[in-house]
Amino acid sequence: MTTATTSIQTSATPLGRDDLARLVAKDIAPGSFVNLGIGQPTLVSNYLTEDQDITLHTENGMLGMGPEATGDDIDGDLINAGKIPVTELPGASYFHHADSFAVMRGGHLDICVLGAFQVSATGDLANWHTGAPGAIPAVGGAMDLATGAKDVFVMMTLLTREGASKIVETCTYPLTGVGCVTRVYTDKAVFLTGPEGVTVRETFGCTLEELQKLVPVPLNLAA
Amino acid sequence: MTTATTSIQTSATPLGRDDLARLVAKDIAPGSFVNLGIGQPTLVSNYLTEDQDITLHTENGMLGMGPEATGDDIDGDLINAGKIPVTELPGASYFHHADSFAVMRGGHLDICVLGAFQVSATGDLANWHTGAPGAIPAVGGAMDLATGAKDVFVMMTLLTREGASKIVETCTYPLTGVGCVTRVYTDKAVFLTGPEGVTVRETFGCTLEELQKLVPVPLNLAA
Amino acid sequence: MLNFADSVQEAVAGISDGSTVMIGGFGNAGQPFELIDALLECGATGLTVVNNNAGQGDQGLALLIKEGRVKKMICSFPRQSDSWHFDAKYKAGKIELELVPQGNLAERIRAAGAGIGGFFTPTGYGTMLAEGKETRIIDGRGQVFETPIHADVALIKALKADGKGNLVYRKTARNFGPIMAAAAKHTIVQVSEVVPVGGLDPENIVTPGIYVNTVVRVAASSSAGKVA
Amino acid sequence: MLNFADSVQEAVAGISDGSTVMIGGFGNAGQPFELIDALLECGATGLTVVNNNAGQGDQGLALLIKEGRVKKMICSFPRQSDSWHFDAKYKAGKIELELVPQGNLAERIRAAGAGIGGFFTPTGYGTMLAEGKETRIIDGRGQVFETPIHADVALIKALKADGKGNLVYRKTARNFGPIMAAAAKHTIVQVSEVVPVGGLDPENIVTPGIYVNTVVRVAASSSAGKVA
Repeated sequence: MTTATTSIQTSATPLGRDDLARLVAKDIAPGSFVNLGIGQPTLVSNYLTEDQDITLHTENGMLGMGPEATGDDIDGDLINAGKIPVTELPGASYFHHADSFAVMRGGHLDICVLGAFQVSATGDLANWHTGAPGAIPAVGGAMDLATGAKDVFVMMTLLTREGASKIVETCTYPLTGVGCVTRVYTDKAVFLTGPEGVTVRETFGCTLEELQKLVPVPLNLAA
Repeated sequence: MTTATTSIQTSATPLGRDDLARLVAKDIAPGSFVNLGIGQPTLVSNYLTEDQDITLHTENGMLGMGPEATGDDIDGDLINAGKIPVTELPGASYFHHADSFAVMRGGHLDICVLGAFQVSATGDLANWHTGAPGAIPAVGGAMDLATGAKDVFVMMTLLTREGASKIVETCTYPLTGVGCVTRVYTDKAVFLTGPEGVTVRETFGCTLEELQKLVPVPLNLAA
Repeated sequence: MLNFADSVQEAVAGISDGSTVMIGGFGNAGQPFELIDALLECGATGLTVVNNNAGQGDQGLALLIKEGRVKKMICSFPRQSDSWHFDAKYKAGKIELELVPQGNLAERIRAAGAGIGGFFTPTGYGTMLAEGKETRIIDGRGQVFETPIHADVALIKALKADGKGNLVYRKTARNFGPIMAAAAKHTIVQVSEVVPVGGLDPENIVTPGIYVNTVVRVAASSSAGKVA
Repeated sequence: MLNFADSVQEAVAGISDGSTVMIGGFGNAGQPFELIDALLECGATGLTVVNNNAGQGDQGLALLIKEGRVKKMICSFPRQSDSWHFDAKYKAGKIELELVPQGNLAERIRAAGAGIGGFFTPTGYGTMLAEGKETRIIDGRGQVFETPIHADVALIKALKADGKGNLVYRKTARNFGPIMAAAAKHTIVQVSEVVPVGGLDPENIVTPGIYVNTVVRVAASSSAGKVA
């Protein structure tokens, strides 16, 4: 087990946000159709290569979204789900909101990448609402993405600022979706989640034993 | 009552198919969106005037359908629901089948005109299947039209070849829709149907009394 | 019957108190600012508004909310960095909120236009947004029953209309326009340009004129290109 | 992954016995004749076919039925003046028929592509086509519960594809193509022309390439313009 633990370590230090984004980008199969959530997941687009031929979907009605627009390319009619001006790549297409959500809800997206507050051992996702009294709830397309994409990747730091694991036995925050997350990319490790619980694919700057001390659910080792 | 009966008579003889089509056309309000069923209802298009500015819908994916195509205008990609080549009028639009049926099913068509085997006193329609043993059933868009249009007009002869009334207390043929027909145009009279039963709007070549003898449901007289 | 209004004021004049009003747009893209301003001006109140958001900054829908004209918001994402007018009303208990996952919002609007009585969807299953709703397991997946959202009026923005009310849109400003046009009893559209009948290619029309009741031209410069 | 096949034979080679195959077209418009001929040639049998009709004359789907490859038809209008091959099989009890009102057929196909688990519709309520189905009264109207129709494969015809598999159609030949492309696991499209990426206006694309798996060019003259 100790040997195996060492063998899955791919980095001597925890990964920064950009390194993590680079790793997620590398893991996306060529030709995939992908939706990148608002915030940290958006960084992934910086590391997708032309060879990968990835098509980005934005839920406000477009496939073939290009990079963020700058200068004269800024067009108020061409924005992403985060309401940031973007560009159009050759081969793009526009459609209305019901058609756009059908792309997600119908199971046509290969991958969506989302941020999270918590992910449970069986892949439940909590990423839309703290549930705090007085907080104004806002869900957007999070539940549709979580439920609709073939694979749901989460990107987050493993620990909260207070040092608590965001991978949990059962989510204490309100759920976004049940059993939907297939993979969790964190600064300290990549986890696979599903009905059989949590499997560690690789660790960054820690051993499996050290990781297990941080995470309150049993960790399996990837075969 | 006799006086009233006489007063609603608008023609000394029963109406032929073309006269009936002309009458239906005249009753369609300007600016209406209309679907004309296969067969006799198609004749109505011959009598719509340019002033009426009627937009015809065909359920295989078009608004703004023009007259039947002839000669060089025949195009295999431009047909109506009866699979007959038609033409396109300025301002036409094309859409896929789900969008096309949403036009009907969503209640956006002002009028559809259909043929019928039978119409019940409360507007039930039977027009798709004789129910005869061994008959191959085929429904097409009849049920969607019957259920979706704001007004469903039926065009038919009042009597079968055997002399039986097609306006009946209860349909004996399999139903197309329940309580959907609002108006029935026949060679002998125009009837209004609905929850309150059958009202005669006008008669052709017969008195209300003569008509009542042919039709096995109580006939009211239009106010 | 289709009508071409001479002004946004004329276009919205028939909107009455207590109406359910759908407003197109996602962020500022496709937001019919001039129609919303006219709605504010016309004084209609007690409105239920359907929009993806709940107003941003000090313009459009945010002002309608500020002025107390909106009784209820049906939306997916009310909380934004600049949604202060909604935030204040909500915290004061002066506005009702029906929070709907964005895909359910779109599909429920589409269902209204397409005559669907209700549908089952996996979105939201097992979450607090499905509480109190009918659920069933279909093909092994938990699903929630959702109902259509109908409206009295839709205010939307398109790029061009032809003389028959057929519409085309521009880029991601298309968003909710086509489905709201079909879901409302009366659809009012502001466009940058009106072209003659025959001026739009029948293959490329996004919203057929059957869904459009009132068209009003608004000079493009006044609203296109606004970025939040 | 999108693939461009060199022949219709190559395009359909992966279709296996027992598949559910959607075939586009309404009458002859939009009917992918060459793909159907290749399906006949490839020998796949025990098929469930979804099409509006059940074959006409001695071509296309009618031949598949004649050759006994079709176990079941899901369609709205099987009986036509020239549907003799279907008629014969049906009367001999050699083909199963699921008769679906055309709008329910379209909406059920659309539901499959859009991830809807089922929906209520007034169409068919109170008729023999609703027998055995769940019903409920919604807003005072009787409605029937209908379920999505998924398929393993869709064979459709479009006018043009670009290098990303984006499609545009021609006139009423569009019909079932866009919704079938979204409802099938694997969509095979015959087009008259393939244009480079960027050769189609993003505003006018009807079927985005995400719904397309295999594109094959078939010279237009061989099928366009056929009239029943």
